[in-house]
Amino acid sequence: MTTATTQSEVTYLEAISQALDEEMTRDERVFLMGEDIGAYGGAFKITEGFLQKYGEWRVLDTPLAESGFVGAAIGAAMMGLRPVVEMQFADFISCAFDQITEVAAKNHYRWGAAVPMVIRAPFGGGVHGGPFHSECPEGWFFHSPGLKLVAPSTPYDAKGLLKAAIRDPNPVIYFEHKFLYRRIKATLPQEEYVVPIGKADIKRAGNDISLITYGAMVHLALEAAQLLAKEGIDVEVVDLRTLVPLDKETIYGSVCKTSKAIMLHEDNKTGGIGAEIAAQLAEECFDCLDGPILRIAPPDTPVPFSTPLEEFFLPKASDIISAARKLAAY
Amino acid sequence: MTTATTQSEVTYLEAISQALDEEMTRDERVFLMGEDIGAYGGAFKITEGFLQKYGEWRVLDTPLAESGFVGAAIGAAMMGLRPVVEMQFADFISCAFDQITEVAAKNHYRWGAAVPMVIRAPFGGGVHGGPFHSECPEGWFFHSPGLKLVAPSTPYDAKGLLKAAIRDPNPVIYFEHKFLYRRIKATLPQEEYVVPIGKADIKRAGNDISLITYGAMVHLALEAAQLLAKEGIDVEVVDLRTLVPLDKETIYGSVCKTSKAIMLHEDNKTGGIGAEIAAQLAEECFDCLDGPILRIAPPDTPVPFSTPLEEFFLPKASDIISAARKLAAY
Amino acid sequence: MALADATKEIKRADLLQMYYYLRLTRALEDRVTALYRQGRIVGGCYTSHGMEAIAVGYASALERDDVIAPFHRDMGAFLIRGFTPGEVLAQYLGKRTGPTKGKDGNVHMGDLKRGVLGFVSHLADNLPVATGAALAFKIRGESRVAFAGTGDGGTSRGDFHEAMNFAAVRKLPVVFFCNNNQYAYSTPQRLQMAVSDVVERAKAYDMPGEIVDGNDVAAVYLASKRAIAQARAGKGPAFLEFKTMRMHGHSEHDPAKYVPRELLEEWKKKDPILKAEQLLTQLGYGDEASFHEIGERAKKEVEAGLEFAEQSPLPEGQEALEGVFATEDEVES
Amino acid sequence: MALADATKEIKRADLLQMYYYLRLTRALEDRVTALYRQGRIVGGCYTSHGMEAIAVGYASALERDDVIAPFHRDMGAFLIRGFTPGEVLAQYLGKRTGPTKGKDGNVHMGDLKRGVLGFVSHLADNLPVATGAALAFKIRGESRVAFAGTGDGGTSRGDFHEAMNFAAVRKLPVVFFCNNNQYAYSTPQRLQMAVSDVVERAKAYDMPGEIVDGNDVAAVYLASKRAIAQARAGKGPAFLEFKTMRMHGHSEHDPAKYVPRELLEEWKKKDPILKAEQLLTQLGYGDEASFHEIGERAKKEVEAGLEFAEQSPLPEGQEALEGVFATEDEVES
Ligand SMILES: Cc1ncc(C[n+]2csc(CCOP(=O)(O)OP(=O)(O)O)c2C)c(N)n1
Ligand SMILES: Cc1ncc(C[n+]2csc(CCOP(=O)(O)OP(=O)(O)O)c2C)c(N)n1
Ligand SMILES: [Mg+2]
Ligand SMILES: [Mg+2]
Repeated sequence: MTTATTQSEVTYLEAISQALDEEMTRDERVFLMGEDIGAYGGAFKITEGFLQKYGEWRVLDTPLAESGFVGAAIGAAMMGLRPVVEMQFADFISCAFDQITEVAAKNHYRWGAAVPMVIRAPFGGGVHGGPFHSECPEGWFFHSPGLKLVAPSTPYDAKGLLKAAIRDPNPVIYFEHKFLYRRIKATLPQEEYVVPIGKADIKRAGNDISLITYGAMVHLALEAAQLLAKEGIDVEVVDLRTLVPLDKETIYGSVCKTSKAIMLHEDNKTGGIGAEIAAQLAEECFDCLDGPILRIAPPDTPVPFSTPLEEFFLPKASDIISAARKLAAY
Repeated sequence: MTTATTQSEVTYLEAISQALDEEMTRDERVFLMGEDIGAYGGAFKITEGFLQKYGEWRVLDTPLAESGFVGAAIGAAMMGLRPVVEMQFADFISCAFDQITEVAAKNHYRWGAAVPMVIRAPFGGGVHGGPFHSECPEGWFFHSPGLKLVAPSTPYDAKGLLKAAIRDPNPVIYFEHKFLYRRIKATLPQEEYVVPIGKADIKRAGNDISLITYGAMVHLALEAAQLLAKEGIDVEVVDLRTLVPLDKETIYGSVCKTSKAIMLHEDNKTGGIGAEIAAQLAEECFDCLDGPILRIAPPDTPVPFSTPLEEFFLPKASDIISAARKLAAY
Repeated sequence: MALADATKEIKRADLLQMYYYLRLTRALEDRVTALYRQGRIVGGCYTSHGMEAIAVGYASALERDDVIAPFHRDMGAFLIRGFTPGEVLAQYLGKRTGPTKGKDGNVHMGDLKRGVLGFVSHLADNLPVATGAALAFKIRGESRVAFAGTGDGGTSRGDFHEAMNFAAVRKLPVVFFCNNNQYAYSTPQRLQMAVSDVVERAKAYDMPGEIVDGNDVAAVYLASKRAIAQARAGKGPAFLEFKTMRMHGHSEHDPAKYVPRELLEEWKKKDPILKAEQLLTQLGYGDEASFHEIGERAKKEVEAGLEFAEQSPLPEGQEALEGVFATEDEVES
Repeated sequence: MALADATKEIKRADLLQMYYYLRLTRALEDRVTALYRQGRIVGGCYTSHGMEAIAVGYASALERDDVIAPFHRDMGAFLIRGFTPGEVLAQYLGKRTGPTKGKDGNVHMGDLKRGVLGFVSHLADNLPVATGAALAFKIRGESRVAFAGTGDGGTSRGDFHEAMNFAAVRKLPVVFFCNNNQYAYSTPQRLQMAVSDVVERAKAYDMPGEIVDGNDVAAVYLASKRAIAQARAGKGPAFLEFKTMRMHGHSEHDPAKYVPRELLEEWKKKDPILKAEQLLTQLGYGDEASFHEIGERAKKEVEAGLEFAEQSPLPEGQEALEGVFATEDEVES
């Protein structure tokens, strides 16, 4: 990014709002749909004020019916509009699963109809939401050809990736982490920018171990990396940013440099994205590897509600530290 | 299995019928639900004659509404019945996705209610079904804690695993491969037997390479193994049979013996079950490995219809042979 | 008036008990709200304030063996089914003594032994499930009924349609209700559906439907009794629309500025506790003093419950790993 | 008779064209069936035999700019939209010249340029999608209409409900139809729904509904015209129930023994081609000779199409990899 005259700091949440606002202003085909996004401004207030600014046909409160309104977004997208659909919580995306995987994902392959739309999915735990307000559903869609998936970890990426998602000619699921909404801030460039889909970002360079992650876990990774640095273990933090298509070049490049890899995510361990990357490394970078590929992820359970349970469930800096020590000693 | 007086050969399809019939006779709590399973006997005729034998309240034709009847099965299961639900094609399971992953899978964890039910899902390609009648949806459910998954490859396993699934106190998805229905036959023991959930089966012992697979691909694996044997490459074919919970003991045991592993499946490659097993091996058996872990699976596209496209899409014996040669030479 | 007459058919003890549960619900949820404002409850916090008559009325109309799939504003139904204020508060506080042992929060409770299907956030998901419970009753020839509800918002979901349709086709013993409080979060009914009464939706299934004053516990009770009797007699499912108004925000964090103040003023006068008191007074079943006494009793129970909940232990972290799968011995096989 | 009067309003040329499309549909699907029996078509094979009037009638009532989401027995609509018999046969034979280039089979075709949303197996999935197309028209202030249907079976799915509801709430320019052929695969209507007419389902959305003789192409055309005009005028969605009968098995492999023979006998007399001929004769628009001539023309077109399809190449294996994602240049950005 070119340096720019800067504005005041914005939160991750505000960055998302800005992206929506800018894209709606830039392109009148862009419109929003979802539950309570109009007068109320959305459960998390991301679209506060949008109804007044853009009117009820571009900020459309829907009935409580995820399959119905995702389907409607698909139809509108095929007619040339650029719908951005909000799931009130990512957890409710299961209700629209069929429309996403069978219709949106397959239309172009089957009969050549592009479906340029975005589904915003506020996901993740650490907010005492329990089993139905903390889910990480990306693993399901990761395994559904025809969808692009992004999951930003910073305000900068949040804004730039959402703009890219809206401009993409394909269905994109945009996983925004609820835990980060008001917890992180950054100063964003004043001029327009886009973060291209498909490019990972090295959030911390390091030589000893590649720690590959995305979403809120990036911050945990950076925290752990700092602590590990004091012990002389130099961790490289790879923020995937885009989950589909994976940026193999950056991932493989990092691992071939460090020879050691840890996958970290908040989605359940079995069948998570970490499994795929580990499998790719074991297949395509085997000769670079100097130790086992470790994975840090929650156990295979729903996300429990009570604080001690959720704390146990979520990855911790100490998990990363012990994995890194083990691998460093390998 | 103890040897037994044998009956005549039965197909994979008949084995499934037998299991249903025996369990319905054994336990009056077992009942069936699905589209066209009554008078018509099911799209594949698995329940032919069942309506006459068990009546319309144990062989229940449902309205065309997968979410509704899967939900109803969950409710009936919690009340103490043992529903076995038929998806007409596994592809339509996407319509019931929410009920399966959010209700059936999580009830016991959340509030202690057991949901003993089975969903039969006729899956897989090679039958010219195209994108909506050939899907392998197991990858989605593999990543959903709270569900057990089985996928038999032989008539023997088909019968024994279905009986085990019906008796299991949890929701079990039973993936039956359409391609195998009438293509394979075996003589089954006359006395009752059950194939326990959670046990893989070595379908061919070998010392050089572990070929880990399930479903219809087991037969392709055996075919390739036979050809490879002629070249002096001795392949061990591990039939997972149960996908959740994975039989790590058998898998790791095989790979630690051969030091080389190939994953083979018909589900899309990225994020498939092969990825998880490869990741586990790369994490927990790294020191046993003498070469990269290879994966053979279809590309990340829907299942195409036209014969040359579907042939290109599906794994072939030649894919296995070249992977095995590569690995053997490693 | 027909209703006034009919309420005479309700036993005095039953009516007084319903009044008690109205007060207990109110006292308990007021306590929950207070705890929430003190920051002592984490996560969501949905109450039935001003809508208590619905759950109290229908749960009182059911038999012990019947099964309910309560809605997220049906605290009274949990209480009538035997969930104690202590258990409920333990649930809210994430304690091991709550019905979910800390695995889930707030109204996401259930217990098969007490005939309560655990609430699932995904609205309307439990309607097919309750339909399946009714199917089990029908298959086994039992004379039990399932009673299941959702909000006006929830009726827009496909699972509502699929459940209603299946129940109607198979004439299953299930009563569906909609708790029509005019809003789904911020969404007013006119953006939720084109019909002016939710009960119109029942026509698509040839299902008998009735509009009921949801703030009148006696009306809810009597209408539920009728629908339950019909279902139990094998005449198939029925649908009840309980008209009411959500008097707080969607959840405690929501100031609900989108609701016109006048609407709230109007409905405040129809408060279900007030209405019940008017009825009881009219029937000569109670007076100011007895109402006060019952209210105090309810509050005391809640305070005792809070003590229990506070003294209860939190779960240990590794309990997170327990219970993903049921074991053989939990169900007869 | 009102209908007979009304049919006089249909232009002679239009009626004759509909007749031609009835014959073309019949000829094409008979050819497909024959190929299937010869084992030359793999996969499913669903025809509209005896139901051709529905797709021909409604597709004729639409304007070029309108969009349709056809049902799996709507071959006539594809033809009217400009899909040639050759393309359709290429699709059935998995050829590269079919509308999906071999990626998908049989009636799973679509083409945005010709305003046809590709059929999705999962029944009713395309109803929300068509609703979204109508939403786009409404947002842009275009005077276009979407026309989307499903079978009697498909109306049981949640997506039917969610689409109907959303369209009604927002008064979107979409016409929904149900092709009620009395069976869903083997499932008779009484096991599918509790209402005796599918049109009853529209009441849940305060949507106007009409029952139409689905075997009478003029009736289908006129009812469609009315509903389309209402939708185009901004008065919101409408629902049409086309009563008809599935005259073959669900797919060619199904002997449909579950259908009473008498029912088929009865409906055979109502064959849409026969009915159209009676009408044309009555109106003096045609006679035996001209019907024969049109039939022969249709058959010839089909034979020419088959030649095209047979000579067309199959796709190459690696084309399986193409098209998972759209590229920037396919859509303006
Ligand atoms: C499928 C689904 N989508 C979204 C939500 C988020 N949500 C929780 S409650 C609610 C509004 C519910 O409205 P209504 O059904 O009328 O019940 P009320 O809260 O008014 O009693 C919404 C949108 C949900 N729980 N489930
Ligand atoms: C969601 C879904 N479930 C099951 C099927 C399998 N299936 C294909 S057609 C059909 C029957 C359709 O009946 P109807 O809607 O009445 O249409 P018809 O074939 O009678 O014209 C079924 C069950 C499907 N296509 N989609
Ligand atoms: Mg409401
Ligand atoms: Mg039909």
